[in-house]
Amino acid sequence: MTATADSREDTFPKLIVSNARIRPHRTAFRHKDLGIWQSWTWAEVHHIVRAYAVGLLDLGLTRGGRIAVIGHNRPRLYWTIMAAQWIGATPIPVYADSVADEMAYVLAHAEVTHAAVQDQEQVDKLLSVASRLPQLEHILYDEVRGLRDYDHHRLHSIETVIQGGSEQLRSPARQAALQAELEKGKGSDLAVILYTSGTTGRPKGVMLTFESVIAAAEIGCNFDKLNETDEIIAYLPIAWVGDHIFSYAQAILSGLCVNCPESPETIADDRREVGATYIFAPPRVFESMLTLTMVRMEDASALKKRMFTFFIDHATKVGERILNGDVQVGWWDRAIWHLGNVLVYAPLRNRYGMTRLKVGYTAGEAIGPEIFRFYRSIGVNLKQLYGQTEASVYITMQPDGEIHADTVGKPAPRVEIRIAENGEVLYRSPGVFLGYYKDDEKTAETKTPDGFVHSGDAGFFDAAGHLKIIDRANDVGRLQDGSLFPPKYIENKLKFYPNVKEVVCFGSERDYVGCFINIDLVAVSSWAERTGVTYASYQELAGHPLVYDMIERHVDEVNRSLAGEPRMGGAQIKRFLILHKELDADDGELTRTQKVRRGFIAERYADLIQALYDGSQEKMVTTEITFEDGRKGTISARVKIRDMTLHSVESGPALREAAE
Amino acid sequence: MRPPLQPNRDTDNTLLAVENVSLRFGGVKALTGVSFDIRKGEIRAIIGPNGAGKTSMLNCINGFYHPTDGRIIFKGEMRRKMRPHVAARGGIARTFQNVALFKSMSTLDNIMVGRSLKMKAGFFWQLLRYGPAIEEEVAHRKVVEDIIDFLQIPHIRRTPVGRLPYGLQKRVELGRALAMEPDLLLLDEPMAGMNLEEKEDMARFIIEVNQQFGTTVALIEHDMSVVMDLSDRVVVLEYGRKIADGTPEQVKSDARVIDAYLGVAH
Amino acid sequence: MDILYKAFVEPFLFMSEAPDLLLQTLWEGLVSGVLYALIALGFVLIFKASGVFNFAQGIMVVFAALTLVGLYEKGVPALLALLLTAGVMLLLAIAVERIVLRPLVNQPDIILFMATFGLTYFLVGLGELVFGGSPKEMIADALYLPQGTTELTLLGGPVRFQHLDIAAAVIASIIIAALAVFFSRTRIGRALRAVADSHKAALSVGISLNQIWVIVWFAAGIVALVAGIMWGARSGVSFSLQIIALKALPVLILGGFTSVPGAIIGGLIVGVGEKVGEFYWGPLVGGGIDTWLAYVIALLFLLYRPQGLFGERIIERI
Amino acid sequence: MLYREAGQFKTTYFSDMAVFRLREDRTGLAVVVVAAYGLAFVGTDFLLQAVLIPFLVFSLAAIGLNILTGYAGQLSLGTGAFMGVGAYSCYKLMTAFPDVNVIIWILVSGLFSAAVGALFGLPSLRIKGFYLAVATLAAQFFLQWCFIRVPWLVNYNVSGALDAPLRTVFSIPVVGATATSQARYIVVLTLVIALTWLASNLVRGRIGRMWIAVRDMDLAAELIGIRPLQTKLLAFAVSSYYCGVAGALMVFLWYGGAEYDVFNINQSFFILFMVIIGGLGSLIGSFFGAALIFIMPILLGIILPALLVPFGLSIGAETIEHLRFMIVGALIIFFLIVEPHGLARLWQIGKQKLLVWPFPY
Repeated sequence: MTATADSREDTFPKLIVSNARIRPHRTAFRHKDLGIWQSWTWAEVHHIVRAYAVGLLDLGLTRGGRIAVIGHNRPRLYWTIMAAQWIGATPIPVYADSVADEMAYVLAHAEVTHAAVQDQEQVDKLLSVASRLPQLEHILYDEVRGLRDYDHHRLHSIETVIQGGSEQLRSPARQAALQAELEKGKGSDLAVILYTSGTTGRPKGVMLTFESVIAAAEIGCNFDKLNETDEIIAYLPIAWVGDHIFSYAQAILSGLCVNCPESPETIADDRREVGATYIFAPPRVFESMLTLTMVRMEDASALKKRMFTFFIDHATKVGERILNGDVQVGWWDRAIWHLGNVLVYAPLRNRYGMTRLKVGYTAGEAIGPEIFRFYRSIGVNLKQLYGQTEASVYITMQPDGEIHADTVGKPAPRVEIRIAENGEVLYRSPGVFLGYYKDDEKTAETKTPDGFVHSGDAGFFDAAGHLKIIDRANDVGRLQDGSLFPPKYIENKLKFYPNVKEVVCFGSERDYVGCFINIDLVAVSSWAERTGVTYASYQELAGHPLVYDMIERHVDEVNRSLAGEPRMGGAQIKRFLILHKELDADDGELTRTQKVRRGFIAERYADLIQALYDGSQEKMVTTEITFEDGRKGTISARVKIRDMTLHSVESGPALREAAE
Repeated sequence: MRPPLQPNRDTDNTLLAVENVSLRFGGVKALTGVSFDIRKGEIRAIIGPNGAGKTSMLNCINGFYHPTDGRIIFKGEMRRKMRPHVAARGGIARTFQNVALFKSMSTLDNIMVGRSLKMKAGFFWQLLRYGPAIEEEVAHRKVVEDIIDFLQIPHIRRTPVGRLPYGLQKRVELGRALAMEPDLLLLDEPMAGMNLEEKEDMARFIIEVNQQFGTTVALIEHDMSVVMDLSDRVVVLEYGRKIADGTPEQVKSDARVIDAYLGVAH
Repeated sequence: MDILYKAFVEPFLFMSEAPDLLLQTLWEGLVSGVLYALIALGFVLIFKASGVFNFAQGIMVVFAALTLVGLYEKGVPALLALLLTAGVMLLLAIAVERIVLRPLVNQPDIILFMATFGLTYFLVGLGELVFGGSPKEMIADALYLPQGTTELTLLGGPVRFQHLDIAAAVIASIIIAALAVFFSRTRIGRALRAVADSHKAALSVGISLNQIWVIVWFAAGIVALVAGIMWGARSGVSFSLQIIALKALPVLILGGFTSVPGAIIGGLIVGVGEKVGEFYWGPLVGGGIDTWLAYVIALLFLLYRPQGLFGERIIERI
Repeated sequence: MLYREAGQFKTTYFSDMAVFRLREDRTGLAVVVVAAYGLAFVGTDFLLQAVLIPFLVFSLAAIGLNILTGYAGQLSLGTGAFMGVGAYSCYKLMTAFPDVNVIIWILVSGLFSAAVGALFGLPSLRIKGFYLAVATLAAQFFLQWCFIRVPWLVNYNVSGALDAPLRTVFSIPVVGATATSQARYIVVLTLVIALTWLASNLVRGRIGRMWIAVRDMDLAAELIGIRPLQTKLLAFAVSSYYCGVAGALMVFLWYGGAEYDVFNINQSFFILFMVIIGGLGSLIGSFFGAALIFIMPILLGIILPALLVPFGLSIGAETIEHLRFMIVGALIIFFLIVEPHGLARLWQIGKQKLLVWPFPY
């Protein structure tokens, strides 16, 4: 059955009530805890959420109030969101790995009065910034460990709150009051505020209504025909719109089951155990899975390695076409693919936990075409979509059979797209946001009067009507000589090599393109082990001449491919350096979703940028770093710079605007 | 680190009394006339230089050695010739200096073995693995999982303990002892060979066990700072004799202790 | 009451009534005891130096005897055959060290024990393949072993001493003495003892562990050869001989696995006990009790003293 | 490679504690069991009577010894004799009460064996390791002596041998000269499956854990409240029960009668061998061990002559027998060197490899 929201069920609490009625005994949540997958049915969840809602009321959370939800994916945290929505309060999911300072900003900005957190770590974080959060009244926690001796005046275990609520609910008066709260909720109410850690500046609170979130969830559920038999594994930050739509909204809407892993460390095992039918993950998850595959296969016996390579090569040739239902594939190729399926592909899917996968989505960033094709070629129905928090995710999606690695698909159902003069993508859909919380100026900047939203990305439709995203609209620049410089585009090309983890390109208003490269420690250290390169630290490995040689080959290949594309030939990388430290969110170099913060990096490593353009061969730098526990330290390194020989640009049409 | 107030503690309540205990192996005197008591709910430390007879003392308490002289009274009952399994049944659990785990078993099974005493299903139910046998198995598995969670070792649940690093083995061993739900927990150098972080974890576990479950703990430890932080009262042995007994503060300032032990060790 | 009388009174009455028969029984027990000791010695040698409980010791006895007889039957002069057999035992020692011990170093005892069981199977097959499965006569004459019997009248009756038995007792004693000297007086012997204590110590003497293994296995082979000749001369050469090797087990239990004097005393206790028990108490229950008496003696002894006659008291530590 | 563990998650401790946690294993087991019963109808008499029945009987005896030596860590060299006790008590019961179903007597005869086993297990409290082997050797030789010397055991039969009187189950002869190998095979197979299942229940529960605890470190086991003597005696009793039933099956459903010397020390070693090669502390290993030690020589007996024919060599049956001994001996050493933990470990490694396929780990 495909989910279509009953007109009366215009909020999630109402949908939960209906789930408890329609499918009371289907499993709603699972959590790997105490060695097994503890399960809760919709009927149980319904009961718990009602009790929880009463408990929250008793703690002073009321309609219009705000409660922060901080932690990894735990059923009780999802239930917090449900319970808060039930009584008309707004949940504000926060990234669990934010440092206290960031958290304080968001919580203060959102003026939350309550916070539901996972464990002692988060409680400690909140207590450490308590002075900046005068309005925070109560903290609720899921895991009691280590918290027993804390002052429990303002601290409550979620379990006891639910229990208290459950007792209160015996009274008919409270039941009626709770029912009234449920009925008071309507689709146009504010459902959630999701803070986006934008690439620049402070996080903005994107306000979404029940209508828009439910509409967006409907788009996804109908598009891929999700139903109550589906399973999803929830392991992405609950504050990310992707998780909120996929693991929360769609789960409630279609009644599917949400599986919460034991801990972030066990995610690989948990993912395999669950064998989700529906997954959503940013490209880096797929990247690291593939990297790990290749690294492990390096240790396999020669025979196995040859078999693996043979079948993977074959899959690269025909696998994707077979998945797309291409009838042109010969019977012999098909036979070999099926043999490979027995020997390699199906076991691989099993290891990835994708045996039962119906459809998987990747979004958030561009995925390397090779990586994307790899998964599709071994029979994983991986698709791309293009989305934003402001749109409640969905902007474009790839319909079955029309999947291309380099585009993000056609406009999603009920989404209108317009390409602006400067190439920027604008969209309008039922899922678009209400506005930025306490930032009307920004809201006005982003939303046009006729309801279109500026995506901030530059792109164009190809002949088949598929959207191709090049870069952030503001980031597409020009070199001094006027040639086009799309930094993201170049960076992504480089990042598709497993040895490269991050790239930051410079070139706007400059003579040529230069770039910083971060090596991938897993891939490169494995390579080092095989080739006998010894090193004592990341820094030493990054500065190793052989590593430089290897990266130089990658850069050269990228340059060659850029030279092959007429519009891009001018953007070949002239000089590069390998950074002496990993870019890190704790140092503010990456966002919490691991996106590069270009401006900040340019500022922080101004010396190195200068070195890229003044012709020097190396540069001594000292950088401040933040340790996991928040302490600061510095590291120094002599960073070398390599010059590249550029490929000649094929003559072609003069440079034109990237976006049509 | 440790809250000074212990509200649930009945300080006059003696759980175990060691009276005038001596132990000889042939001509070697391991213990000579040692007397002290352990009160319900406290953490009692036994310290002393190498060869002071600390481990022998624990061995006497849980019946592994039988004192040549003197007596040991546990829960008001005199015990002289007591087999270790009788001590275990009486509520004394124990960990060892050199980790005495069942190497081929997983963490889970090692802790499950600790539940053996609490399991009652008869042979024939066991044979069928049905009815009471399996119900009991599930019920105790739940308890064991709580212990695993408490000790934060879920990731090694199914690893044979022989393959675990030392620090984790010690944790599993503590888990096995906890599974017995003892009244008296004897810990023989629970932190030996651990790094700082592991020591802190272990100290936290010991305190939590003591406070949450009210388990009385007697421990031998070399690390003086740990002993002083952790314990309510300290017995100091030297060459098989007791030379001091009291709160950490008292012991610390005792001249003989400083001479015999602190002076030497530091 | 009748049973008690038959079990506890009658045998002793019989002993005192016919002391000559008692003497005869004791002598026979003594001789088989010496031979048990000889076999047990083979075990002790190997156990001391390599910690291996060599189940194949029994078959080595048979194998050595078979080889000797087989060579002689092929027309090889007796003394040359003896030398060649010694050579075969050396080859066996080297092969065992290379093929069995070296790859299994540091394995648990039980595994090494089972490996010697595999070795037993192999040697049984090999011996039968080369020399045939039928029992053979030991070439006692060709080896100048004395024949005949001396009958002395002692304690009021005739006591028969077979010359072969006397020779066996003498030769066994010589071998045992020689081994004692070898262990205490020679460099290799000391190294062997060192190896029992610690492998490092042995290395410091300048002999590799592998060499030591070859030496002890060869020595055990020679001991097996002598035992094979003696047993063979008394009761023929056949594969049923290997069962006597199991008798070495109670001997070892009594004497301790690592003690040479223990093996001798244990052998004598078992040999004498078995013969006396069988002769005086056997008829009471139908005879044939010498098949298990040795084990029961050892068992009872163990219950009293689990560490054996010469073993040290074990203080359990944990 | 064959495994699809994705999606096979456990939501209860009950399912988490199953023997076969993965669907593929359960399917595999079902296929093996069905095939085993299928063989009863398609197998030749030779296959059933000379290969499969003995294989199952030895597997059962190996399980028995494995419980004692593999799980509880007590070395025993008396397996043969304990099998004998089962066989002789079964004979006595069968002839004394001929109207009772023979299968009941087979199962009951194990109890006698269990009692004798426990009796000889008593010294295990004080004696350990190789020393304990002497106690079991005493049992071996003493009991064997009893089999010879107590004519009552064979109902004063002049030949001194056990014979198999005709006994039926559902009026189909299963014991005696007229029993078909098919009927015998089905009875043996069913009993072995049932007893294996019970053994697996036992070793996975509290008792099994206590046995392993005593094996791994008996002092520590005692210090957590396990009574060492009871635990060891229970292991002796259960182990001997299995051996006793195996002995009864051996005599009455395989040999169809036997003399005392089938229960000799060599039989004990034979079975100890199966346990070691199969894998100590593994039930499936007992089957592997029995297969290798028993079936391999039969295969060699068939294959060796066939191999030599092309070279124009024909060899006598005796020579083949000798070569078989040599090859078995060599293979034993070979296996111990390659995998000292037995075939069960190889099996486990193989399964693990399939599980992580195509990755090496």
